[in-house]
Amino acid sequence: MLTPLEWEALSLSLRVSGVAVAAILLPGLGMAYVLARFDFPGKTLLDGIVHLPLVLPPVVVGYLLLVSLGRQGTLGQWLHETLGVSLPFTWQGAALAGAVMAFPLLVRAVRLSLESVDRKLEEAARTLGASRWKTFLTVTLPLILPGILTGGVLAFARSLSEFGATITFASNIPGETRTLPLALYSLVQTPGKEAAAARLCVISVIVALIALVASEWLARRARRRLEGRHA
Amino acid sequence: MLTPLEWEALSLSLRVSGVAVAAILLPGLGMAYVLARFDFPGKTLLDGIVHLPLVLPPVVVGYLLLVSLGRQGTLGQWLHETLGVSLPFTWQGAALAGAVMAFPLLVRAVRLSLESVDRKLEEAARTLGASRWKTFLTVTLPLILPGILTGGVLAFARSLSEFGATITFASNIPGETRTLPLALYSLVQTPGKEAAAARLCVISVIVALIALVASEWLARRARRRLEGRHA
Amino acid sequence: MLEAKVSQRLGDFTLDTSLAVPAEGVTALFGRSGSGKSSLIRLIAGLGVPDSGSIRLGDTWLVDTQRRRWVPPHRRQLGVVFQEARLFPHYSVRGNLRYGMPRAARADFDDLVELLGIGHLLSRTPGLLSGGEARRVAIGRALLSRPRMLLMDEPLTGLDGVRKQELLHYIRRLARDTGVPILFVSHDTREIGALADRVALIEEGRVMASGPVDEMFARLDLGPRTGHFEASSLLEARIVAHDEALCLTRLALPGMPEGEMLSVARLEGRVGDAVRLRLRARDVGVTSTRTPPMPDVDCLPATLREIGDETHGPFVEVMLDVGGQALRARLTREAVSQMGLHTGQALQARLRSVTISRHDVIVM
Amino acid sequence: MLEAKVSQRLGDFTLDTSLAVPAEGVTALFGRSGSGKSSLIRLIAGLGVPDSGSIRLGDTWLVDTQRRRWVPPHRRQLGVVFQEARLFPHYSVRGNLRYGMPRAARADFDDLVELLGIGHLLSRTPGLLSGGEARRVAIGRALLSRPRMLLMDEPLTGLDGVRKQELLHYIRRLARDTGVPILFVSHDTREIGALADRVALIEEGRVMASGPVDEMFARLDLGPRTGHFEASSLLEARIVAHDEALCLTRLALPGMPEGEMLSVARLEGRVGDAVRLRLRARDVGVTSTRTPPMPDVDCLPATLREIGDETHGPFVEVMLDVGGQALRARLTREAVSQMGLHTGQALQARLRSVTISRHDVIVM
Amino acid sequence: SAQAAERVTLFAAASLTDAVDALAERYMRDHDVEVVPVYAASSTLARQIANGAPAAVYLSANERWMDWLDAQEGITLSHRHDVLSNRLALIAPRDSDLEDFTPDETASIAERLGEGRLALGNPEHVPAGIYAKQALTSLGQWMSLAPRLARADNVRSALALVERGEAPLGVVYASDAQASDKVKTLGLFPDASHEPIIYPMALIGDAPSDAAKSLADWLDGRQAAAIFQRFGFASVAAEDAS
Ligand SMILES: Nc1ncnc2c1ncn2[C@@H]1O[C@H](COP(=O)(O)OP(=O)(O)OP(=O)(O)O)[C@@H](O)[C@H]1O
Ligand SMILES: Nc1ncnc2c1ncn2[C@@H]1O[C@H](COP(=O)(O)OP(=O)(O)OP(=O)(O)O)[C@@H](O)[C@H]1O
Ligand SMILES: [Mg+2]
Ligand SMILES: [Mg+2]
Repeated sequence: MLTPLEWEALSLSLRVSGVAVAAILLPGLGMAYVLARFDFPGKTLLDGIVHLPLVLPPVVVGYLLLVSLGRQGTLGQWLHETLGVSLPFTWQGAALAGAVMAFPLLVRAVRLSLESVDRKLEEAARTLGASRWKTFLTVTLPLILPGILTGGVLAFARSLSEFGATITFASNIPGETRTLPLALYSLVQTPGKEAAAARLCVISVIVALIALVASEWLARRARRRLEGRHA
Repeated sequence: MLTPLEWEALSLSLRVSGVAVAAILLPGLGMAYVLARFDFPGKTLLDGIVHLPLVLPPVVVGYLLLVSLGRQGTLGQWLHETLGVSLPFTWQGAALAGAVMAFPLLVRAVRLSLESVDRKLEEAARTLGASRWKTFLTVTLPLILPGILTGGVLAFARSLSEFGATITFASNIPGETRTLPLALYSLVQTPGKEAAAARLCVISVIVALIALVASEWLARRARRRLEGRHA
Repeated sequence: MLEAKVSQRLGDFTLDTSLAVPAEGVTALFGRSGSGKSSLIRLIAGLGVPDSGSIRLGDTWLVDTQRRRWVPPHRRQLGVVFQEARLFPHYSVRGNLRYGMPRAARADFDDLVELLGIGHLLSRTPGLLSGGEARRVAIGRALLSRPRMLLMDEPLTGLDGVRKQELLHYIRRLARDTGVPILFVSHDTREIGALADRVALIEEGRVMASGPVDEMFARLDLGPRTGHFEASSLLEARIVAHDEALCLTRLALPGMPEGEMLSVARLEGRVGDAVRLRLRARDVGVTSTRTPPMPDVDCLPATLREIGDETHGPFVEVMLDVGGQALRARLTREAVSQMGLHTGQALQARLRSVTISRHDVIVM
Repeated sequence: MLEAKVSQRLGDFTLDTSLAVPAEGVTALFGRSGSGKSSLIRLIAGLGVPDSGSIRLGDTWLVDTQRRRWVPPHRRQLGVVFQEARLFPHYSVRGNLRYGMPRAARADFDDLVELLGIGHLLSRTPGLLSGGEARRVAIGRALLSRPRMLLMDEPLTGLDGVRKQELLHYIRRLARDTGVPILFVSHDTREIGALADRVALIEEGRVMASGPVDEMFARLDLGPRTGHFEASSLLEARIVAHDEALCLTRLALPGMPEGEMLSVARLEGRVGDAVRLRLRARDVGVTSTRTPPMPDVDCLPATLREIGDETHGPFVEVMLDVGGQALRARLTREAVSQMGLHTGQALQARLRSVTISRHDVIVM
Repeated sequence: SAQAAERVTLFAAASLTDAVDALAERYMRDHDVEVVPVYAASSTLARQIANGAPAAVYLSANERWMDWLDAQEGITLSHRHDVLSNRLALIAPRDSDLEDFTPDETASIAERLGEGRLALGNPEHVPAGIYAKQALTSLGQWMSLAPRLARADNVRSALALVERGEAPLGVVYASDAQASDKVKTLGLFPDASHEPIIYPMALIGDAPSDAAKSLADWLDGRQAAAIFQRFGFASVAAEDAS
């Protein structure tokens, strides 16, 4: 059904987006927790930095990534020299671009959920002998599951559709960084390839829909447990 | 401080993003309400359509807009003939592109908030003589304010940074559709214009930060009222 | 007059009952935890739709599943005090109180606020109210919405004794003066005794029995349900004299010979006022003859109507007739057999004034 | 032994008090709505930090603002039953009960579940429990966490009479058998009478008075607050016989002549066991002579030790000496003057078995 | 023997996509080499190469970015030379009523534009746009057209605007015009009206691989020229040779 090229782009996209979402899940949770629960000087700044990728055109974000993590960037040099890691022009780099672009969406959704968690339940857990950490894992986390799912789906969709930052930072290398949107771009650049482009469009949409339906299903399950008349 | 070009791009961006967010606020609320509160056949499909702009690369979204709302598109023809409205190449078109891209973010945040609203409070309002509509306005709406603010900020930031769909659908017309990201993109693509690009970057970031801080402040005020030990 | 005949499945639980609440006075809905009280209140309030059945309030059909009628909750004009406070967190206490308040109720605002003792909380946000404070605001909010009928789900829990008494008093007066019928859920036989005219006993989703509160309390078969130890009777009486020096009020019971009186702690009412008296069965004894007068024991001539289960337990409950009213007494089984009690026997009911608390007497 | 000496500002409200809870038994925290009971419990549980002061539990300093010590709540091993149920909505009832349950408490699980009557709810989600059901689960959850001390904020509201009695009984047994001290908030003097050994009276953020429950109830100066009505005395006695046929247990009081006995409903203990009896002052009368025996009235020879305030109110409390133990009786002022009572007088204390509930007797 | 094959990564301007795809396919048929074409805007590619992208050959759509790359520290270019040339075409939707004409000083584009806009690459940075601006300026039409442009972020987008009928006219490369069957070319701009449209190529790195060198050589050859021609380009090398 799928041509080898489509298949390559699809599997790469899934890998890239999956890794991107997986990689930001924990930091995103942590960041949301910090922003939702603590007050400290510089919080607004931190909040601003988190939102940065959302505010700038993706190409600019990609450019900033390239400048800082590329061979000429200090961070990139350091990474290359100490860890032997080079991110630009690799699928890991594409995942990074997707992760950076998706991060604020994840953080925002989780934070919104966190802010509506009933702190009284956390207090109850503490008096039952649960440490802060256990309370987070056993009470807070299950309660914000809908937020995590929403954030996760937004992040996945965003990173699945990520184009500007990816092509700028990770380039458009077949089999390595040519994800669905980049393949789509190449087709759109070629007159007469509209049908092939439309196919890729449909593939993207189907993948995203599957992720969406799965997350809805999970969220519904989580919510059904929480619903009811009494807290 | 700002060059006339920067000023033009900034004020246009503010107008475009402001209009975009204002335009989707009510439909976004309505859509979130429908998705959060009702179950009906085709709900998943509707949900998918709402997420579409998030899933597709912006350029594709812009192209689809062009195809449907352009001069040859059926919808575009109809608009042009009956209302005399032509969206491509106008700032309204840019606002539409921003609105379309921002819509899923707004809907998602509002929906997440709606799903954590305590239905028992709505019930209490109903028994106090409030119609469904009054209940929504006086109870539900204030309770989801944090979600609306979060969604609004995400939508504003997203539409402030919108590039691909805008340039494809509305083109890059100075004073009409050349928003900050478009101006920024041109500079980034020109050798030696890095400094000017950096200035625009900073302007974008500052605008977004101001919106962010304002929304945080409002959300904090709203939340402070809601916080406490007893429901 | 509210008439509900509804059935609804809720998970494993089935509510399937009929309930009639008269158009006047206070009806208590009494039943064990999980018996379906709140679920029934929800149906009446319109917060759920019965699987089948109908609810009628006066001439209005609130629900009728057969005729597919359903009046939405906001048009039912029922004031509901929920089991939890359910205050709006985004309004101040004042805002909560005013939420459903029609213009006509404005005049009551200040009085009610004072009665509830929430004047100093008006501009506070409900989030940080204490449990009892929140409950008082919730009661105030429902009362100020000027409902056609009040549904109160354990409204007085969490209130301290003094405030509870004041509120009991207020709610009674409200029911009497404004004619708003009240359906209220309570576990507390004392509360019911003090407030209710009628009791409906609900068990496993069905109203098992209902009737005037004194009859219901008197029914020995309901004993274990109505709270054995606190089992009591309600008697009508009249103030015949105040003894200011001794701080006592003398009450006469209808149908009693002249001079037969009960003494209770000084009441507020005037001579001639009717009062309602709650007498705990365990505080009422019997002797077969009028024993030599004892200084703080009042005797009332009585006829033995009925003897409760004589075969089990240490105590036996007997039902006496004092001038036509039912009075419940509790004796040891030992005493019953020693005295050779039998129905129809003429007895003396004995009662000590000190066992009647101020809260057991309501001046009507 | 818990000792708290804390102050904390909460908006307009200031909590500034000291409270001592003995290492054994049940202490009731009694006070009007908004007096700071829940706030104090929060501080003890570690859910807030006092502005200044210290809290010590046994040898452990839970808080000491001067020495900057603060033990986080989960290390305090205090079981808290909150005023609201606070069940975890994402766990089943079983999951809630097990949440804080150590391995050692597993054996208690089934018994407690049965006692609470929540066996059929175990796999339910808490969201749809009835008010009373939720509360019972919350109580079970706290009890199963095997705390060093229990803090219960109005735990029994919303429970019906029967269940409430059972739970009162259980909590008392728990306090006695396991030695876990209990601090519990209640508005209900009956509940306190049945359960508490000591009472602390809190008013506007300060503990005004505290002491043994009978003393506190008897203190006339606290009358309006404690509900004078429940004043009672505690007596030591011994089981001398069981009457299986009549379902009675006969008790003898030390220092009483042979044959003087009190009858109470059949107890669990064996002949010879010591028991503690709570006798409400209002249930004890006196006569000057041993009147002809009445079938269900027990008489005890007594000496009048002290007569309370004779100048106010309808009732007078008198203190009797029964074989060396103090017994409170309440009479009308009328009776006191008619009988010409004076201290040192030999009297008969009179008491009806039916007024002693099962919960008033504890087999030691 | 694909896995044994040497890889040559060819960074090519996005506007060359179809042509280079065809070239690579052809080249791989005859050579035991795997050509990996990477397409993006010339500017993006240049920046990436400067930052260490694994490019062996860079085929740019304009000279400015090649110059820029040459000036970067740590980047060595070799074998730099011009490979292709192109022309600017004035296009209209295929069903347009406009007659063919050669855009020059006399033939006013603005008149033929009517109410619509002229689609072209953004003259600030898109090479095709830059050439178009030069051409229009030298023909004395720029001033009247400047407010009526629809600037796209690349040539293909400009092409799409004309294809969709959004713009009645557009200026794109002749190669683009030829590739699309939804537009017709009204006329080509005179060669003299703008700088020559040149696609320079260079090998990247201090020690370019033999495979890269031979690919570069092949691109200059006749076989490649034929293919380029098919896509509307003119091969500079082939012209020189002839
Ligand atoms: N964080 C706070 N900010 C402002 N006021 C507070 C805060 N916490 C408690 N209060 C007030 O302090 C008083 C004591 O509250 P608390 O909850 O301790 O009362 P309580 O004795 O438990 O009353 P109740 O029996 O009604 O539950 C109340 O008037 C309450 O409104
Ligand atoms: N939606 C539901 N799904 C399943 N079970 C339900 C639902 N609603 C109520 N129940 C069950 O029905 C029974 C009756 O509930 P209800 O709240 O009416 O009890 P109640 O009489 O008010 O008790 P309480 O005095 O404890 O408040 C309870 O056992 C409850 O768990
Ligand atoms: Mg209930
Ligand atoms: Mg409290």
